[in-house]
Amino acid sequence: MSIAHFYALVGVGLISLGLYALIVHAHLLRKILAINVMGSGIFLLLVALAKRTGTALPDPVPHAMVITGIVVAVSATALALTLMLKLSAQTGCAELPDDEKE
Amino acid sequence: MQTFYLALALFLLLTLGAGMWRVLRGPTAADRMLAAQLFGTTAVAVLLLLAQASGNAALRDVALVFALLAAVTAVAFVQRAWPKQKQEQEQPQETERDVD
Amino acid sequence: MTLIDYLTVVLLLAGAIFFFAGTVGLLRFPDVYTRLHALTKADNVGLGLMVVALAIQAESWAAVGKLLLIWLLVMLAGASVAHLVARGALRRGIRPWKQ
Amino acid sequence: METVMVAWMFDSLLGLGLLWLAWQSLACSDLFKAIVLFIAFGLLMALAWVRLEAPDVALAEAAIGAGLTGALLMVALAQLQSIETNGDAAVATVKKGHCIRPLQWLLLIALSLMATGLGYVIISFPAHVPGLSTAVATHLEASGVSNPVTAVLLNFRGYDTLLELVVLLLALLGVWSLGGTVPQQTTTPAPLVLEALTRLLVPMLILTAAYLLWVGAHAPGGAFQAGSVLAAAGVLLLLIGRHPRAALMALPLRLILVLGPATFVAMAVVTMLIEGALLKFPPEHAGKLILLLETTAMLSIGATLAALFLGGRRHTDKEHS
Repeated sequence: MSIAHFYALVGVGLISLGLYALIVHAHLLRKILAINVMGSGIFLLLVALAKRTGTALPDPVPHAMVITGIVVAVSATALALTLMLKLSAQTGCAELPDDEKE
Repeated sequence: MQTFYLALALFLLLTLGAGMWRVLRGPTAADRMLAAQLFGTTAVAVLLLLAQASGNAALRDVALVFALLAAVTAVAFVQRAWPKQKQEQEQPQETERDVD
Repeated sequence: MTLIDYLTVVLLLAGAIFFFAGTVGLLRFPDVYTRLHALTKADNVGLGLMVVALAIQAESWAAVGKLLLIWLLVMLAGASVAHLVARGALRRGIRPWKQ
Repeated sequence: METVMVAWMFDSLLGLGLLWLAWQSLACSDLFKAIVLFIAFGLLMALAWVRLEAPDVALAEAAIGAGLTGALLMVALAQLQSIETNGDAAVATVKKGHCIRPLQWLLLIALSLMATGLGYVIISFPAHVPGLSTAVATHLEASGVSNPVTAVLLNFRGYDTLLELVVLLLALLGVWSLGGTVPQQTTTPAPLVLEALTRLLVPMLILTAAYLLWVGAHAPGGAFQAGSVLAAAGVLLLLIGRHPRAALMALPLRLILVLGPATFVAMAVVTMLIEGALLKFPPEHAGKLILLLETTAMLSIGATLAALFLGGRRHTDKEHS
């Protein structure tokens, strides 16, 4: 196993953790954190696999994609946080309503 | 020399892990924030060591950006996110427990 | 290893000891104010020693300047944050620890 | 080889630390603790990028993870708590942190199957694949810059970057269209030390942004990193209560916001008419054109991110304008 494979596996771990927390947690702030962890996992996977060029220089194309991805992720987080605040200002709590029990 | 730099970076990473205990334990928000501040400085040191070990001078720019932005999160905490009323009631008890 | 290398090793190890002391202080001191003291002082000296150690290895004067700039910025941020946290804690009625 | 072994120890500690921090951040009960752990997670991610020889990505992560994400989450949590304490207590009695119990085991099984499958695929990947690195390397001469990542971002896949700028703008439009969420609590007047710190840091941040933009042509750096650093300067000013005047918020801000995408679109149209292909720069002018595009993109990215931090326009702003 090379370093690239190791970090790629860590990326898979982060994706699974994030996905699990995203589904299980009811609080929206926690869901936003979970999506961010998932995103980081995907970025880690992309950049780790880009390292397998066999030369000193990794593949620059995934790097470019991840850089824009990081900036887009933070703006999406800002939008999600605003949505969460709007929802909690109107309903009084930052969790999605439980349709089953109502 | 390269091994030495890396070993030192590893050591700093270990102290960072030990400091994580303070984030988990607290007790106040300020304590957690202080630990995060220490992580920032440690990360700067690790980056400088890695820059020296790999001979990649660009990593010093990463350390520079870290050093510049080290204060931003802490300022956000002090100015906005530090709870005002709740802490005042809890905190004296917390200190007294520590004194005992 | 040249003399400069030995000097670097000594300075780096001294810096690492200060980092270690900072972490121990963060974990062991009783309240926010004492932890501030441990963290900022030890941390800035630790990073300072490491910066000096790496500066004598640096390839150009520009690199030395950049290293010193990083150190100054970290010290500036550390000192300001320490002051702000201590001030905020006092205003929120957190009493300093007394033996 | 000792070096390899120490490097492996470093990498495994870093990887396990990342997983542990993510887990703790998502599982712990206190939301503030979760945010601090997430900030620490961002710091370790920057170290991971460095280990993977992606200094460009590390720069972006350092600027965003250390500055913007932390500040955004902190302020959002503060506003959330002020809503919860001020709001109707009867409405807020929905049980905290309830989980979907019956399906949890099924979910756990499904996710571990997914993780195993992905892991198996990754292990079976060949250890050496050139990818697109050789293609980029052979055309690097014609791109006008010598940093391959910048070449990919601004030249080879310029249309991607154009659309990314539009996405940023759309996120801001979304935030604005939601309007003011909470009457933001008035920031306490900044202490003297904070004032002095900001006065020292903001010029340094602007200078660093310019440096990163310039150095991006031949070394790690570029518009996205520089824009994030610029946004951090804006965030710092907003945090100490220096809100821009309403006159600046109206037209000038909007002009800066669209400057980057507009320049990109104009460039795309011109290259389409002259060269016959979208964003195909003539090699002799490519360097200058990329610098122009990057400068406008940096300004727009910085302004957009700072505006995102400011959030929806508050009611008072609407009344005045």
